[in-house]
Amino acid sequence: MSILYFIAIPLLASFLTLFFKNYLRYISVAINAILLVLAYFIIENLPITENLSFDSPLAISFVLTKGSAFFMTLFIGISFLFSLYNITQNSRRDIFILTNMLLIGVIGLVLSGDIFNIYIFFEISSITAYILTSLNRDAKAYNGAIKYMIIGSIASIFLLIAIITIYLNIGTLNLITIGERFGYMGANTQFLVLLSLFIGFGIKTEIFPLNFWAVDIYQATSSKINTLFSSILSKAYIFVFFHIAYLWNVDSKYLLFTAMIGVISFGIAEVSSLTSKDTKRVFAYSTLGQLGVLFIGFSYNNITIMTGAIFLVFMHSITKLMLFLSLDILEQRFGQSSIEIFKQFKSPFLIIIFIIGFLSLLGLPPFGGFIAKLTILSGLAGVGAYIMMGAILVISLVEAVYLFRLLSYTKDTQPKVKISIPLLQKAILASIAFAIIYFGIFPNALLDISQQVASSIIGGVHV
Amino acid sequence: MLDSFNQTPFLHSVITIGSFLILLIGLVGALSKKNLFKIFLSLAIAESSLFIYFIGMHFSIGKIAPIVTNKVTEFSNDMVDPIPQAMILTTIVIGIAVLSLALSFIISYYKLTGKMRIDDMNELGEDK
Amino acid sequence: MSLKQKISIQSILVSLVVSIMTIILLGVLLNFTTSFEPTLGNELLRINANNTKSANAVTSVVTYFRGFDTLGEVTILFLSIFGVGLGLKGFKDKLNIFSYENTLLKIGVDTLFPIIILFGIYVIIHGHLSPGGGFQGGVIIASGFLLMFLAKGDDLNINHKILELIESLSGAGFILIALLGLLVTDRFLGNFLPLGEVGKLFSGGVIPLIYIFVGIKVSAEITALLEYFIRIKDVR
Amino acid sequence: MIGLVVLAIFISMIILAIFTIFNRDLPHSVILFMGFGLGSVVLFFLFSAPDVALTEAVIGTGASSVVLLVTLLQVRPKERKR
Repeated sequence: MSILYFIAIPLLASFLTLFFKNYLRYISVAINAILLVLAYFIIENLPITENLSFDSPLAISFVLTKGSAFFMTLFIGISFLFSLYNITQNSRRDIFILTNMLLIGVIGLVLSGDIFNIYIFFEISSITAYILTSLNRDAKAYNGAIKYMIIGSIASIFLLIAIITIYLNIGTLNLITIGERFGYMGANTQFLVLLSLFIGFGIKTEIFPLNFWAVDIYQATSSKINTLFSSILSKAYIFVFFHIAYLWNVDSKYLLFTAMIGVISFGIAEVSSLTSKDTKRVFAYSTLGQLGVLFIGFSYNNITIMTGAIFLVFMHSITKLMLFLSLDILEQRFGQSSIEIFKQFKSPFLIIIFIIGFLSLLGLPPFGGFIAKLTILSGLAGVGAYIMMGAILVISLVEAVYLFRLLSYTKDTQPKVKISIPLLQKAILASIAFAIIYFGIFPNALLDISQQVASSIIGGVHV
Repeated sequence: MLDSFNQTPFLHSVITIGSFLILLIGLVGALSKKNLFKIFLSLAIAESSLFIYFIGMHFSIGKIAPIVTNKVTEFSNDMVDPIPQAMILTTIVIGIAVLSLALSFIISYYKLTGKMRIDDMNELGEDK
Repeated sequence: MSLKQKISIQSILVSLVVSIMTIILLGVLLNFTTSFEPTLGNELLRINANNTKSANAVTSVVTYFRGFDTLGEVTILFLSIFGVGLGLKGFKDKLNIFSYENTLLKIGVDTLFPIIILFGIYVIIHGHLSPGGGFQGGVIIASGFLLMFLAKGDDLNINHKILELIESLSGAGFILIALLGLLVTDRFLGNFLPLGEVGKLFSGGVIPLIYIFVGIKVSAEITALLEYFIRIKDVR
Repeated sequence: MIGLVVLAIFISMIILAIFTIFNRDLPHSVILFMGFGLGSVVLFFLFSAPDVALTEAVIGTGASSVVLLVTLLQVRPKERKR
């Protein structure tokens, strides 16, 4: 079976939306379910390398390793839950096309084995993100979208500089061949390529010096859309960034640099969130902080730390999915998202969901986030990076302050508004919460998978 | 004397310095101008400098276009590399897609708020 | 200049990064040495004559060797025009602001329009023989419609439903060709048609077919794009 | 001769780019941008890239200039001067 069905099916569906306007919400669920089933069957015979139209270095190739398969399945799963959550609302053609396109973009990003093809999918997912940002069609949304487009265009210019430099110097676009010939480039040229890649992908992964715009984007869009940004998009960019770095065997100083950037990013995001008065901004800062931790986790060429990072990717994706969807329920009810709404709603179910989510983000037992942070910290102890360990622990305390502040608001004695949640949405949220607790208590199966994924990413493409 | 102007190294230096200056002008314009329209115009200029650089560096004196015609009957290494051309062709089309999307956003934003300058855009922020 | 106005920390950071970048860039680019031989392109030129039979090597790269990039590119164009429509549809359309009342122009456009369309079609179907192809020809056809908008004013109303139909069908056609290649030759976008002879109109296997679909799609999309932009938008 | 021609075109393109960006009148900027695009079309043609030259002429310069100009028509005249 071909890998290309993962791209072709959603693409065909979004081209043909005109013919089944009223059933789009069901079709969306069906497509995601089909893709999940396909992913289940294709995972048995990894790794797969598939050439498109001609032999490998000349034409584009797609590579499905344990690493990319894990990320692809995660994205399809989140997209499935998202479409299931949307099934209670009316069919919207824009949401259908944009979620499909986002899925195509991220699947292409993680699977493609050709740097220029990665650029194409980079653009597809960026343009989808711009349109998703503008979806509310008010001044806020367009403000965010325009800022996003300016910064995104700069990112793609830098990515293009990297690609052009690579092709001029070593005359190839295939990721594996570039990895073989990467040493032929002079030291300065390597530095230029890596710096351009860092700026290009760093803007998209919302990492410290380049992430001043990101929080505004989260504020500009509705919480439902933020789910896609936080759980899918940034994870795909992080995977591609580090996958390329390990594939090309880049200098270890570069990885040390990204680790430093990660810890600075974590610290600044968590400190900034203390003064925030908008729930979406608080969650956005928390996402930036977690992305910083992921940067630390991915930067050490060490299997234990990487295992923790992969575990954290999974945990953070589903946790943020749950939190943003719950926030979406509140936002639709109150019409705004300032932290004052935490004083006003009355729903024991949502409060439990928020508590589980926050504790998992903080990394407290018995939730999934605890296992992730524990694995990362023990790995850091193993390589003797005690300063980094201390930094992560101290910054986590800051994180605790603002998350508990939000929780304390729910105890406020203001008149409360009762929130009723449709059964399906309740079931989705509850099952995610259950998964967080389950993987916190019985983490071994997921840890095993994470370890295989980690060794695949560190070991290169054929493992 | 005039002969040295027609050598490939001279051509490549001209292309490198020229397109680098254009890239610089574009990026400086994008970061310093405040009008939204000008910002995207500057980004388009910066992007097209990369196209010129990429195509130009793959050309050297005497190479011909990679097309078989009545005069040139077979493909050979005297032709310029076709892959950069295909890549740039793709990128130009992506460029107009992004530019038109940005302009539609600018129109919508302008019609809603009457603002065209980036330092007037104050809908988002901590106290909003 | 406007640089004197308030400079935030962010712009300082960005300009710092850019300036470091430019210094390195100039240093690297001026020391540019010979490229790694053989590049992909050289190998490709060697095999192109036998494997695609397309006279234009750029076309065979765009539609065959890197055909998947073109599929992505078409997707990007589709997505961006969809986004433009999504944003601008929310406003109430008024008059065509682009029109220009002039008899000379009207008669001239009536004469020119078929020629432009014909030229566009020529560029599309000769994409594998001469410079040009689906993207260029598609935009040429759209420019014919642009002239019509200029001359006819509000008399000319293009139905967006029809444009969307053309767009979606041609996009689906591209993917179906690609999937047919997957079924017949076991490769996505693989060539399943006879190759023919270099320089003939019917040569190159699937290449002209793909470029025709791209041409139809691009012409419909750019026409729709221009149509969105030339109407005065008014806030509801 | 090609070296000198390329040099001349580059100098004029740099001047056009500077005037495009640091000009106060937006419609003038678009016209200058079209001149810039024309310069790059000639360069692509000189560099044996007729396909790219055609694409740049039709899409990069033609279609984008139309879109840019029509955008300016949507904006009040006061805003066109910056």
